[in-house]
Amino acid sequence: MRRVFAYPVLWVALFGMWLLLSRSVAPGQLLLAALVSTIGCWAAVAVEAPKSKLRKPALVLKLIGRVLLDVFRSNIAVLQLTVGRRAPRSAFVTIPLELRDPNGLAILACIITATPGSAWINYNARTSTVLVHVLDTGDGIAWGEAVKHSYEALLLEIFE
Amino acid sequence: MNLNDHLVILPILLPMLAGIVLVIINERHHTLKLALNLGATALLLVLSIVLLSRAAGDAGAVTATYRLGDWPAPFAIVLVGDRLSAAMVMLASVLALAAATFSAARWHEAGPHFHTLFQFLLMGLNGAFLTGDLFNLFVFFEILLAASYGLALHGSGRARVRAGLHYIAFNLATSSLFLIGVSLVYGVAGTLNMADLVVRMAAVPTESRPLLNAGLALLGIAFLVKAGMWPLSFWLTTTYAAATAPVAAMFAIMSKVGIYVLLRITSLLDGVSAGFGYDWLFFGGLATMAFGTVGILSSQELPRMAAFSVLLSSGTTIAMLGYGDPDVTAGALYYLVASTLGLSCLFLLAELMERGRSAEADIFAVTLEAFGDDEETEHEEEVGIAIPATMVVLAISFATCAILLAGMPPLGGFVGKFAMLSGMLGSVPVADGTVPAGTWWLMGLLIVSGLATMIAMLRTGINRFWAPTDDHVPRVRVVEIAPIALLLGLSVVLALTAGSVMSFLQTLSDAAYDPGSYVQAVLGSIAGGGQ
Amino acid sequence: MSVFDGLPVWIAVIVAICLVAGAAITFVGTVGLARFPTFYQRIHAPTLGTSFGAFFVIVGSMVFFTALEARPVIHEVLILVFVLITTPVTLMLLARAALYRDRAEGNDVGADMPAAENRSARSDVGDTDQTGL
Amino acid sequence: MFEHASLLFLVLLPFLGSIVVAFLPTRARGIAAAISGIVAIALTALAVLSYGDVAGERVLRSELQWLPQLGLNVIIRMDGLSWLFTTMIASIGGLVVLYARYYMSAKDPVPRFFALLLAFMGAMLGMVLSGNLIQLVLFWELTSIFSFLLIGYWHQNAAARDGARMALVITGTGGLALFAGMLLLGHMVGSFDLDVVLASGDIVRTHPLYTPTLVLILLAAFTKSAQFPFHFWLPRAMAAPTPVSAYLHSATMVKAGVFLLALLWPVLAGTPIWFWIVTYVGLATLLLGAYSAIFQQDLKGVLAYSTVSHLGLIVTLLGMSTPLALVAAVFHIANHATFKASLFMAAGIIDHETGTRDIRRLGGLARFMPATATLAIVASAAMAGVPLLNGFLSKEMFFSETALRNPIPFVDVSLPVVAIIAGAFAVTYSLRFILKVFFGPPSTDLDRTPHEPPALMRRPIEILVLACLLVGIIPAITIGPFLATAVSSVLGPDLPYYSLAVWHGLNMPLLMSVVALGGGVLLYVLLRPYLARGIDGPPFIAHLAGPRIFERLLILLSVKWAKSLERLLGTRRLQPQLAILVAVAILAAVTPTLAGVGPLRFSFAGVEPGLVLVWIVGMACAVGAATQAKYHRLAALMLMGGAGLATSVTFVWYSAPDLALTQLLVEVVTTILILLGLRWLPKRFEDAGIDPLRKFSPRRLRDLALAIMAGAGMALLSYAVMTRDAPDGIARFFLDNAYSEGGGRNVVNVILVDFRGFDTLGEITVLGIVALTTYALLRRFRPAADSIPRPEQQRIQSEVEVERADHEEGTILSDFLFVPAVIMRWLFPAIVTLAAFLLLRGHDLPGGGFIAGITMAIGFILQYLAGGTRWVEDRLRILPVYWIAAGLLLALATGAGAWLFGVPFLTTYFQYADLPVLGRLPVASALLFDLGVFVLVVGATVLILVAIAHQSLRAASPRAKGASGSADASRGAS
Amino acid sequence: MELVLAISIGVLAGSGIWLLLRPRSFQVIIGLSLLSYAVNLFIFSMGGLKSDAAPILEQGVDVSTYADPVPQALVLTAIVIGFAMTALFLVVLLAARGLTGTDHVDGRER
Amino acid sequence: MSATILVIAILVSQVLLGGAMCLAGWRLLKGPRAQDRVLALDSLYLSGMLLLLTFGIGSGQTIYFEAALVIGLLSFVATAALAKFLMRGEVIE
Ligand code: NA
Ligand code: NA
Repeated sequence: MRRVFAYPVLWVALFGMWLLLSRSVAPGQLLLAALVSTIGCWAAVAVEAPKSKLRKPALVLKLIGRVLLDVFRSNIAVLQLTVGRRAPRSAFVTIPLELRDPNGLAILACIITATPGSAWINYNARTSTVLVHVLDTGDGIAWGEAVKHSYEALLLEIFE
Repeated sequence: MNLNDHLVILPILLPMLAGIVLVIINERHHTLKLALNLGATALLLVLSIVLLSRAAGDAGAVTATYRLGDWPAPFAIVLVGDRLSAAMVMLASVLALAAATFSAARWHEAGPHFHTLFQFLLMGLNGAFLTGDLFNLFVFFEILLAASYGLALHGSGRARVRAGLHYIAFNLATSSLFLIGVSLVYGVAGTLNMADLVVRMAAVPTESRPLLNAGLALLGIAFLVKAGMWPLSFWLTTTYAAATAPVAAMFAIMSKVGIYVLLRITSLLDGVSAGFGYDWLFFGGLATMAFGTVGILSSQELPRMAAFSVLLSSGTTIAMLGYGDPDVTAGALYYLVASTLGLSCLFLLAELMERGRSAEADIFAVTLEAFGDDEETEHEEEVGIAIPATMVVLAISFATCAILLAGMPPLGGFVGKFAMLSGMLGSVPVADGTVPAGTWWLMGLLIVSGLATMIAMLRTGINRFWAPTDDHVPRVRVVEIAPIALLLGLSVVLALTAGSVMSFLQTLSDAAYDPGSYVQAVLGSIAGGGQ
Repeated sequence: MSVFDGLPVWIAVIVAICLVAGAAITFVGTVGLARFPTFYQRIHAPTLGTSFGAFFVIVGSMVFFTALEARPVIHEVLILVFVLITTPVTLMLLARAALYRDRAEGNDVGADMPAAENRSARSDVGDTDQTGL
Repeated sequence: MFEHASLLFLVLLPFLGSIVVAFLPTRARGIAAAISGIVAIALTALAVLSYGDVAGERVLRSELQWLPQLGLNVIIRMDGLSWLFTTMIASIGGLVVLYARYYMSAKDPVPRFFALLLAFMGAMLGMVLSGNLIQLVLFWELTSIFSFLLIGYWHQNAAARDGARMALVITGTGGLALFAGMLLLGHMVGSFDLDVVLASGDIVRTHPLYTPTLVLILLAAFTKSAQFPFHFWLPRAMAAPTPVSAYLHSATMVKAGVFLLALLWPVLAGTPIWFWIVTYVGLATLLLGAYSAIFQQDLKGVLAYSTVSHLGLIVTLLGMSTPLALVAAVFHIANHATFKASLFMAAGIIDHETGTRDIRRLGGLARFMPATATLAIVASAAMAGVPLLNGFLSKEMFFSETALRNPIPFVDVSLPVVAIIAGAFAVTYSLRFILKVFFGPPSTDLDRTPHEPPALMRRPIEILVLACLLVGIIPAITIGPFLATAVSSVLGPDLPYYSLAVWHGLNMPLLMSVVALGGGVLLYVLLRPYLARGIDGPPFIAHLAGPRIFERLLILLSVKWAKSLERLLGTRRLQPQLAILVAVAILAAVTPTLAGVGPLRFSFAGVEPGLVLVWIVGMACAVGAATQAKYHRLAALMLMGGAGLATSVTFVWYSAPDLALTQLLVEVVTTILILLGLRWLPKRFEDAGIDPLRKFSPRRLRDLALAIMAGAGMALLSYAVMTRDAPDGIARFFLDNAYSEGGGRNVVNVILVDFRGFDTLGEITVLGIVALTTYALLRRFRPAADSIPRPEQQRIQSEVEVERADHEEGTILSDFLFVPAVIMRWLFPAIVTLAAFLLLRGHDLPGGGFIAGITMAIGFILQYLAGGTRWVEDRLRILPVYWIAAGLLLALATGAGAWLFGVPFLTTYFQYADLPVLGRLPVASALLFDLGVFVLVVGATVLILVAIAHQSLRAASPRAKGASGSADASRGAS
Repeated sequence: MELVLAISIGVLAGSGIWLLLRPRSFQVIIGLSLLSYAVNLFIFSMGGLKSDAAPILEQGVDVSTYADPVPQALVLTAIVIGFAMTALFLVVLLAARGLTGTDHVDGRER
Repeated sequence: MSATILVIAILVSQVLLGGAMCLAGWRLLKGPRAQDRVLALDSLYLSGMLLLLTFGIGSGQTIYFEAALVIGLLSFVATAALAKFLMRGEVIE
């Protein structure tokens, strides 16, 4: 049982997912949701989903806000690039990272890739560097610095 | 409600259950699996005998129906156990018992899940025989095909896999035709139930009739592919010839499923279809007979010859269905039963006969190589204690088979041909000398094909049994001879009791072409369940 | 169309804007997919759709159904979450694979090093695939 | 009663005897012969005893029901003619048995010989005693079969095998023709009963089917009785042991044909066509046989051709259609049997004693075996038609018939002339036979000194020769009454006047006999120099050797033409087969719709621009896939996915959310599946130098045409159905009852798990079967040599790993998957949750067991993708085979559970349950069924995918042929 | 819209059949898949096209307005069986490729 | 009024998304390289999913949601498998 409750956040997430899916908070559905979430957690145990300790969960909201803002900005930038005449100046950028937590890295990868204009290409575990492709370096952002400051720091705070 | 009320569905569920149980048992327990397979097949035979005797027993209501899910027909699926389907189920279980017994000597160990696939094949066959619903028929066709794919590939090896590829590709394409046909029928007539189709077909507006006919024609193609009609049958010979003996022996009935369905549908719709498709069946059957004849003559290897004999048997029966005449059909059914027993037997015999031969020894070596280094076939055990006078037994069996298939007297092939021919002639007024040209062709082909079979079998028989060679006497086990003896014995019994068998088949055929009782039984009472 | 008539106009306007905006952003994203000259540039284009394209359409949907059924209908958010989680996986795997393929074909696009992309870009354009698959 | 029993016994006894003898030990020559002899004696006695019953035109009948509804009953029927034959068959049979006892070597498996002989005797008796046309055919063919086995008795001899085969092919063919002929005859008469048929001659002869019937029956009679041009099998059959020749090829089997002609004489004879065919075929045979006999070097060859010739004589007589000719024919049948059987036996003795049958090597044997010589000389004289012997009498009758004036000049001349010439030839070959074998200088190169055979071996010859003499000298007493009985059974009460006497005065026939005798002697003298040269075979026509022509024809027809026809009419290649299938399907769909499919209303009403755009993509993808699949498989695979997506969107658009879900999920799994397979396919590069014209090869054009026609056809059919009013079909019932009776709002799902749950049960069975089959097949999987090495990418990446200091084995892969794997693992619980949701809601909303099962399976596959096979199977025990069994069992058990409530299989149980906290909940057994579906689908899908995936492990393992691989797939574990 | 769907069915079927008649086993498997899309849509079309009428019952709605559920159920079965058969065919083509060394459907290069 | 606005908006967005699918389809056909096609397929799925959502709004029913959800959650499995195949020549090692 302990193993099953090793993933409390996951349990809550799955519980929410079930309720969203079933579009109901009837008692029966709550019970089912609990049951299914437990099974889901057991599945996570089976595939050894990496565990992390959330030190400062509150910071997650801050992270989300920052991501939304960034995504919004990059959307506009990329839209302009797409319809505009200017040829983008793309580049591969290698960024050294201090973040080691797999989940933190996964979140970082998702953020970078989900943000239009940048894509996480590969993580080198030996050198702890990540290769990022940047669509346009024209706006002068030093990509490595940006990532380190805006996300990695936050994630380090949250996870380690 | 007791088990008796569920009799009609048991021939489907029993093999299914046996198949499932066999999945669970580990491959290491060969003997247990074999015993289960044999037991289930024997039980099926008993069931089919009960089913047949009940169908034969009720003089008036020959049609037992089973409404699945207790839903009224024609909306849900209904099973129909009348004489025709009961007879086919019994034929299938007889062949199955023989094939399963034969496999006990060696073949059942040639790969995993043989017994499971075998039982599922029976499930598919019986389902196809018993169902009264077109789409359900598709499903059972797919079950029997899926199992047959597995069985055709059983034992693996280059020839089988290559043939299997063709077999599967061709039949997958055919399944598409089946689906198109069924859906067209549904789209135009609004039903899937065969009995209901009889009723609704009359109500289909004239302008939609061509579409319905197109659907039926496409369905027909799908069945004719299974039946092996030329030119849709080239896959059949390769596949059947490449299959292992017990599997090929089972396949002998597979082509008959197509014929059964054709008969079922043409006879049901006889009254409302205005003879649609009969000419195609007739000429297709003739062409198939011709091709089968040519193929039998040109075959070198016995299994291939046996496969062409399947075509011949199918072609003959298909052509007879083109008459749409109960008397001819009764004869054709007799011939179908007799020739199926013979074909099945020939496939089994072919393996035993080729066994002692050096050429086959090579092939077998290849097969062994293909078996590879897997643990379960590692021990190439002694095939068995050679029974004395093996060759004599084989020769007598082979001769009996040859006589049966060539339609030479006194066995069932002869009786069947006689029954068909006299049925054909019976439809011509005696005083009138104008026998239709098609009938002449058919008579001629019947005789020529019999001759060709005789010549080819003679060639083979003389080669195998008379010509002095350095081939050693094959080691044959009793479990391999027993099923052959069973099948041949049955064919002898069939010939001896031709009178009662024919009168049974005659009433069966008459009933088939008078679908009233069928439709009444399926659609008549809304009360669900059993009878 | 009776279902729509009960909705307040302002809701309809919000929904309409969301839908058209989301669709337009997605469309522009695929324009980029079609237009950008190199593969590595093209991988950025679909993210427009997976980010704000999807976001707007899903928000539009949530607003619409919430108004329609007069209760919170937010299950569509699951789609957004999953799209945001899964899209990067494909893109990462794909970009990395492309890098290796370029490398293997002698376009030294930096295995682990940022390198002049132009060279790979050249090889990208007009190069038909000859993988033998 | 005795009558019935004895008739039945006549037919059954030989078969019973045969079975008994067959089971005797191989060396039991004496016992076998004794039993056979007893059988023959018993039969003869029975026959003799029945004479009283058949004399005076009485007919004995015994009937057994066999196939009464088709007029096929076993009728044993004996009249005068069949009595004569029965007696002949039984008595000569007895003599042959006695003879064979001494003839056969102790080394031969003699019981088999006697068993076959007795069986043949039974078949022969069955034939002559048949009272039913079809029964006659049956025994007729049996005689062919047993004669085949007897001729091939010494099967180690190529000549015996060939002779046997030729005999069976020709007589068997005749038998099949007889079958057809008898069917037609029975059809004309309306009965197969011989007595009815015999009484219906007038109907038959005037029936339009008379000619084909006659031709078919004659074909049978001519083949069996070795008539030209089918005569050549008989000399070839001489490879049989001599007792067989003596019995089958002189006395019995070859007489079957003439028996048939005599039997059906009242029905068929008398028409011009009968006259012309039968008479002249007989005449040709008579002449040809006699001519050929002169030049044979084999003793038995002479006798065989002589037999052919005598059979020709009998057939000629039957053809003439006069009552007297019939009498002569029947008389000659009996006479020929006696003298020819004895001659064969004599030849056998010579062969036995000298070790050769070659006339060139024989001579002066009268000195060594005077008794045998005497017997042979007498018999030969009978054969030649020397007075005071039986042969003379019947030949005389023949001459007198041919000498009758005929209004047709050709007939008037040809009959007597040919008769005399053939008579002369008979004298020549008889003379040559006697003089060459028994007189002249004794042969020197024989293996041993010949001497008389055992007395008992000679006894049968003596008896037969005695019969020749007795009949020849006092015919009226010895054969007269029996002949009358036989003939009257054919001709009825009004027998023509004929006199059986040796001397009829000086008349035309006598003159003809004298001319024939004299001419024969003269011819022999003239031919001596030629004959002395020892050339085998007749001059002028030797190159027309029947056997060779037959063999060539047989090979040509049955092998060469058959082979090329098979190649022409069939194919073993897949593409033509599929092309034919498509063409036939087009034909099948087009032919009925030529009548028109009603009004097609073309309209663009209701066009949805979004969906149109989707289908522009979809169609482009489909065509793209079609063009790319050869050289760009991945592209084709993805394009196929595009087409699939368009299909799914359409399903959504037109109200089929379940279909869309299923299609999408299956799409994903199929893509992965095919990707797994791509690993094992050979690389294929587009050849830049390919001839552009090949793109327009006729085959491609044909395929293109077929594809376009088929596509257009399907489009038209679907359009035609879509644009007309839907029939008032069964759908309404489901919509009406799904909720109230089935307890579900999702009608499609209720149909699947309830109304048509049986389909679903079958469908999951298919899935299970396929999974097991793939598993079984992949256990034997051997990758092609060129696909055994690891993929190129992996090799290059490994090289890099080896080269670079910061890398070690697997680094690139682990880096590649580092982040994706984390995400894929976290997604697993989410997918499990989604699967559970789709399963549980299926009855009311889109979803259900299949959809949930595939979802779950994708979840599993994702883990394999992320972690690799080993990693997953170290952590998850999936056991897909057991999932399959469990799923099927659950579905089956749910269905059968209905039996407990006394309702049919798959009747669902449905009720709302009121539970304390949870409120009112639907409880449907259909859900349990759906759970079975779910479990099976997970098991089957995972098994299929994993079984393929395991092949990589097998290939990668050091022993490339290792079988460990997919064996784990079923265990899915450890 | 019926016309567009009919044309689409035709194009899918035509492409599928074209591939079905090609010599490489991979072409055949893609062809069979395309053909099965066409067939599924064909079956589906037999019930007629109704938008916004998914046969998921709601109270107070006239049942005659729903789309015909029967073809949908048939298509579902057909999809499942089609999937199974695709899998089987794939495995057999792999086995044939392994045993014969070629991916030609006849097991030998022409 | 609401109806008009929505109908037009839905139509416009459907055309836009259909257009997006066409563009993605064009890339899918043209390539030139396998990775381009995978990318295009991913885009195609996404646009298709959004199209389904707009259709769902048009129908006023939530029953089409699952189809979109399944694309959102599971379609990536196919594209990820394709990507891995490109990288390693094998989907499952
Ligand atoms: Na991005
Ligand atoms: Na995605």
